[in-house]
Amino acid sequence: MSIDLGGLTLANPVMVASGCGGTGRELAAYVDLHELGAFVTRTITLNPRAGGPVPRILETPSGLVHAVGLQNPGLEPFLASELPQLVQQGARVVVSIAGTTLGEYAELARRLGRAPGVAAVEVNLSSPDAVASGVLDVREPFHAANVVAAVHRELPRGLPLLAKVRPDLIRVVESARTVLEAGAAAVVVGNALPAAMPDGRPAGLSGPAIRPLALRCVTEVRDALPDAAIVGCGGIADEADARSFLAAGATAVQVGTALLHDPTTAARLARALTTDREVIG
Amino acid sequence: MSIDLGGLTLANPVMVASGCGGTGRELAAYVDLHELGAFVTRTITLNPRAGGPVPRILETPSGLVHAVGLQNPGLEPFLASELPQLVQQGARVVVSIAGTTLGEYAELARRLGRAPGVAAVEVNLSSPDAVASGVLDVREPFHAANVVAAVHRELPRGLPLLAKVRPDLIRVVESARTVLEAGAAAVVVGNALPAAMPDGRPAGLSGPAIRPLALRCVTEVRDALPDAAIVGCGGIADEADARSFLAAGATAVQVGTALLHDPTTAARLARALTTDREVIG
Amino acid sequence: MSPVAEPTTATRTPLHVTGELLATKKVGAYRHLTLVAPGVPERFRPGNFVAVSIGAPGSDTTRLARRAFWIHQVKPVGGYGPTLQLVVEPTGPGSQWLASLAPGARLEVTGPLGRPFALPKEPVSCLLVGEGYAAAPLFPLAERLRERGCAVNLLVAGADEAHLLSALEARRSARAVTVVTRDGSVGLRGEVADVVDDVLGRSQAAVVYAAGPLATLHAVAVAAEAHGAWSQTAVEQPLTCATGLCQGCPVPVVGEDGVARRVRACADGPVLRGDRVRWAELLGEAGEPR
Amino acid sequence: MSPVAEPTTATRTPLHVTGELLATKKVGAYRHLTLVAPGVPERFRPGNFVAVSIGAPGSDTTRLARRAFWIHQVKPVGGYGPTLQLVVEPTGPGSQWLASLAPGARLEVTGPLGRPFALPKEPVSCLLVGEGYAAAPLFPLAERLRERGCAVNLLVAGADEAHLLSALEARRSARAVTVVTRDGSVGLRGEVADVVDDVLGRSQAAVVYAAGPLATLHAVAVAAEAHGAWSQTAVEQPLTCATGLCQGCPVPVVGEDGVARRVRACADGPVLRGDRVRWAELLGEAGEPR
Ligand SMILES: Cc1cc2nc3c(=O)[nH]c(=O)nc-3n(C[C@H](O)[C@H](O)[C@H](O)COP(=O)(O)OP(=O)(O)OC[C@H]3O[C@@H](n4cnc5c(N)ncnc54)[C@H](O)[C@@H]3O)c2cc1C
Ligand SMILES: Cc1cc2nc3c(=O)[nH]c(=O)nc-3n(C[C@H](O)[C@H](O)[C@H](O)COP(=O)(O)OP(=O)(O)OC[C@H]3O[C@@H](n4cnc5c(N)ncnc54)[C@H](O)[C@@H]3O)c2cc1C
Ligand SMILES: Cc1cc2nc3c(=O)[nH]c(=O)nc-3n(C[C@H](O)[C@H](O)[C@H](O)COP(=O)(O)O)c2cc1C
Ligand SMILES: Cc1cc2nc3c(=O)[nH]c(=O)nc-3n(C[C@H](O)[C@H](O)[C@H](O)COP(=O)(O)O)c2cc1C
Ligand code: FES
Ligand code: FES
Repeated sequence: MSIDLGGLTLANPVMVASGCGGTGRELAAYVDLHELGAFVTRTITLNPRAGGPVPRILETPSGLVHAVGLQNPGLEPFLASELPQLVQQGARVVVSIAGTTLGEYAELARRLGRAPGVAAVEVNLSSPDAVASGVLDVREPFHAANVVAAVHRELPRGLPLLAKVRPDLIRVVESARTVLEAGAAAVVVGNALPAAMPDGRPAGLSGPAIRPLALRCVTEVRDALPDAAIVGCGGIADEADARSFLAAGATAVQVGTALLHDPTTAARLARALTTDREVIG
Repeated sequence: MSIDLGGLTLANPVMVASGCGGTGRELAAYVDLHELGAFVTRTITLNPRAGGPVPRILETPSGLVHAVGLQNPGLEPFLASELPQLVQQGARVVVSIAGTTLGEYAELARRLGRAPGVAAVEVNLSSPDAVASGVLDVREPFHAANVVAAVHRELPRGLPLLAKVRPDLIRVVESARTVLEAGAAAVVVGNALPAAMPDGRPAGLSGPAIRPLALRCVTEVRDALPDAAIVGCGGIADEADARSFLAAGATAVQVGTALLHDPTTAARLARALTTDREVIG
Repeated sequence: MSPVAEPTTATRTPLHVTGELLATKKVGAYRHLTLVAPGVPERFRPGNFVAVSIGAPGSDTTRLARRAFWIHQVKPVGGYGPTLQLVVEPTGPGSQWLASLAPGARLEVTGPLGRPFALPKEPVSCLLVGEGYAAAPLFPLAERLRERGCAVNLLVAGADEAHLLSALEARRSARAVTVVTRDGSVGLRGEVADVVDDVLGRSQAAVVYAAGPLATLHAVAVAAEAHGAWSQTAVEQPLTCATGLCQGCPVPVVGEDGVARRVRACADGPVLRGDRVRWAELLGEAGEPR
Repeated sequence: MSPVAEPTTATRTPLHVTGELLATKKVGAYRHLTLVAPGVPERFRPGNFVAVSIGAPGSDTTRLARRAFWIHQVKPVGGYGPTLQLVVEPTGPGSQWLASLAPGARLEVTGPLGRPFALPKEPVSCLLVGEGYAAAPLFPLAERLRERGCAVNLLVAGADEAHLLSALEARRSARAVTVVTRDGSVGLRGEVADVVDDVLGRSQAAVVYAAGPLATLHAVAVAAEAHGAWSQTAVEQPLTCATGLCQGCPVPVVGEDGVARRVRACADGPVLRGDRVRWAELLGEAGEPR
């Protein structure tokens, strides 16, 4: 009755996407975190990041354009307070990470590998460029694979690595293949897509607007890599959306923007898909 | 008071996007075609194409996913009845073309070059793959440039060539640069993006959903190629949208999906932008 | 020679207007809407439809495709001039939204759209077959036919009583009315396909008009062929633009020239000669995405 | 030592519910909405707000960001229990939609959200400064303060009479009420910044509470500092999620530890100590996208 994601076991196929679940404290008002397949943290970097200028997020038709800039407290404060709190709530915690150098990735992996309660690490290889400025440029699949290899080397055996690649049709299959070869247990297909705010500022586009694009990418990766564990992400807002990704070959899904609009979304989807035999296995 | 698009003179910067204006007869009920900057025909191929199976078009949040499959009567019937009718209505006619071989592109160019009333030719280099199956694969900028060169060679001097490239951030600058070098007078940045219908079938995504993605591409092309004549296309539905593309560096815009929702859109935009000095020049 | 005169559409260009909902009434499973849509009723001919935008005028709308509705009647309402009557079956989100609107609501409406029913050149006997909400366009057609001296026979069908458009008003125009429901709650029990042959034989109709699901239209076209009658079938396909712009609504037909091609349901149809439609292909295509 | 007790939020978790609009009334430039939102009123403390979804529940919505509104009052309505009163200024598409709804409309509501105003530990004199719709949360605060034996002084501002929340009801709770309008149509002519120093001096307030545009809050914080008073400013930033999930609403502050950081307007605010906010940066950022 449970989902196997390349070694990561989930009670159901619904995960909170990185950067859309706050610290976990806020969401707890609307859902018991242990009801979710997994909770992916916002992307954590070694040093704190203050994030970008405002306005950081604007509405666009059926989507959001955003340039939050990976605001996060840095690894130490995360380990000291955010992680224990998530663990205490019974969340299956997947820690999303990004670094400015390969060395930083390795260090993040080393220290998270020792932290109690981390169920998996998700390497964020797909922030829309210029939004996550300063972070290592991994747009080339080759560079992405290097990062995955560096992280994989440092993680203890049995701690699965998820690689989150950009839902960009031209490169998504190559990206997925190389990161899986480099040691990723599963590939998360989906992130905000490089876009612009109405005033031309670079930003990422997420939400239901991009769903058909993300779904296509999942389809392509599934076709090319029949054995890969795939997590679909992009614009999922209701049960039918989630099912279309599962039908296209995703083993699990992540929900991001929809949570910002309705914080009960993840709970509803998790409940709808938990006792669902057809999507399991 | 008029727009110069690499030699193509327009009364205003609003064009009907390919495949969204019917034969021109239908739109005439809602707008005098000569009020528009230009009318781009659906993509014409040498031989007739029956188009794809139904459902061809489905709604998605703030967008449409479609796989019409470039249905068109072929060049002969087009020249015999559609073109004269458009010319008679006073439309500034831009004929969109696609071919299955370089030779077909050349022949299309040769024959359109002699046809009275053709104001420009738009080479469709950006149909979402698998939607325009059978058409020459021009996803590589190098191949796209070959097509443009072949068409350019055959067109009479003074008949401008617009190259329509895919608003795919990774390649759009390279695509734009190479097609301009190969003889394009202007580059149209925008087309439906490769996507999937809910059942997984390949399709193109268009409409307001993709606007922030198209806008970003226009921004990038403008930054990289300050002197290029750029036509922005993707999700434009109202005056503010059109202005954001003009502000980002587009010289003109094309309107597609919005016309399917409200056939008076092009007329309204053309009127709003016709006597507008700030966007001109 | 065809006994019907193909309508010309040249002078009847459609309009895109902001309309207003005047009244809304639940009748069985349907909502009857009365709509002010300036200029549209004046141009109406039976078999035309209107396309409605989902969402209030001026609001961003997440649903870009239009929704088509048969024009059921054109009625003058004091102080407003002629108004449109539509019959809406609330099924999906678009029609539910429309059915939930209160009087005074504003709507973007385009119409009249589509090629209407072709009328007989001579005063012949006609059979009109309508199923569910799609019977709506047949009532004004019946009146028009009667005005021309045609004998009008009506076959009205529906799943049950709630899905049956009332033939009451039509009785004035009709010589004979047959009612058939799937559950037998009113009239005969069964489908149009079960009874059309019989009804057609009795009516001696030279022309059969039909509106309803594709399978029903097909059955009517086949029966007409068997009886040597002409058929005019109103073919519904999911419409995106409804105005002929997008090519999203192909109907496989055989042209006058004998060549197989695809025409647009919205602009070249919706009313098509039953003997020209390639039904097998259409039914296969509509049932299966591929 | 701070004279105010920072509220704990631990036991007051917000709810996400489908609410119903009970009544709607135009008052000057605003719409006052009465909302049934089961469970939300019971958890309310002055300074809390609710987040509303734009679009009917269950409908796809093209507008994904939430819209925040101060809880103006909690009032029992016969048969419904406690209800929420909101004051909506119709400006953009979201607030216009909300203002146009008819009683009976259903709405997705999340609340109560945000850290409320901190209340004084002792019965001290307080000044409450509110501008435009943002004066809304000060009225229930005034009542709460009076219950605690605090002397309440009110400074209510607006562009003109239409944009002035009526101080009538508040007069019961208040010792002194000052009104200022930009056009001088009621009370003094001018801005909060012009008069706050004076009013503060006269009121001898130990704590100043303020809600309004950033520039007003800044002026109040500066005046409080000058008078040695504590200030509690209700900082509005465009909110996307309003629930603390997205980090779209950063407010630059100096923490208790003296370290500069950014907190979330929605979850760590909206009420923040005026002396902790880095106003220059906030005003620069809010005014200029970059
Ligand atoms: C010419 C014409 C006239 C019509 N007249 C009426 C009328 O008088 N009264 C009435 O209630 N309805 C009528 N319809 C159907 C109507 O246009 C809508 O399709 C229907 O109301 C469902 O729309 P929705 O938004 O509620 O559901 P949606 O969720 O948008 O549609 C539900 C599903 O049905 C599919 N669909 C949409 N339209 C059609 C169609 N025409 N045929 C087959 N599948 C479709 C969609 O692709 C979707 O998957 C007519 C359709 C056409 C083409
Ligand atoms: C804590 C809080 C309480 C509020 N209480 C009230 C209230 O009681 N009554 C009331 O009428 N309004 C209130 N607002 C403002 C309200 O949430 C909406 O921003 C406002 O109604 C405009 O939304 P709209 O959808 O109409 O316009 P939109 O078109 O969505 O917004 C117009 C523009 O304003 C910007 N914007 C949105 N919210 C803000 C903001 N808070 N500050 C600055 N710019 C913004 C948007 O980015 C957009 O560009 C409050 C806001 C906050 C943060
Ligand atoms: C406000 C916001 C912040 C985000 N921050 C992160 C992040 O820190 N790391 C990351 O990998 N993805 C981040 N994302 C991307 C989401 O995790 C998700 O992949 C993307 O938004 C597409 O899914 P959706 O359409 O369901 O939101 C963020 C998205 C949003 C809207
Ligand atoms: C139904 C439909 C058919 C289209 N057919 C063509 C076509 O034949 N040739 C082409 O170059 N683009 C075609 N397009 C793409 C549009 O011209 C336009 O580039 C794209 O839809 C993005 O703009 P929009 O969001 O304004 O529609 C088509 C788009 C739609 C929606
Ligand atoms: S629906 Fe667009 S052409 Fe018929
Ligand atoms: S608006 Fe999302 S964190 Fe404040």
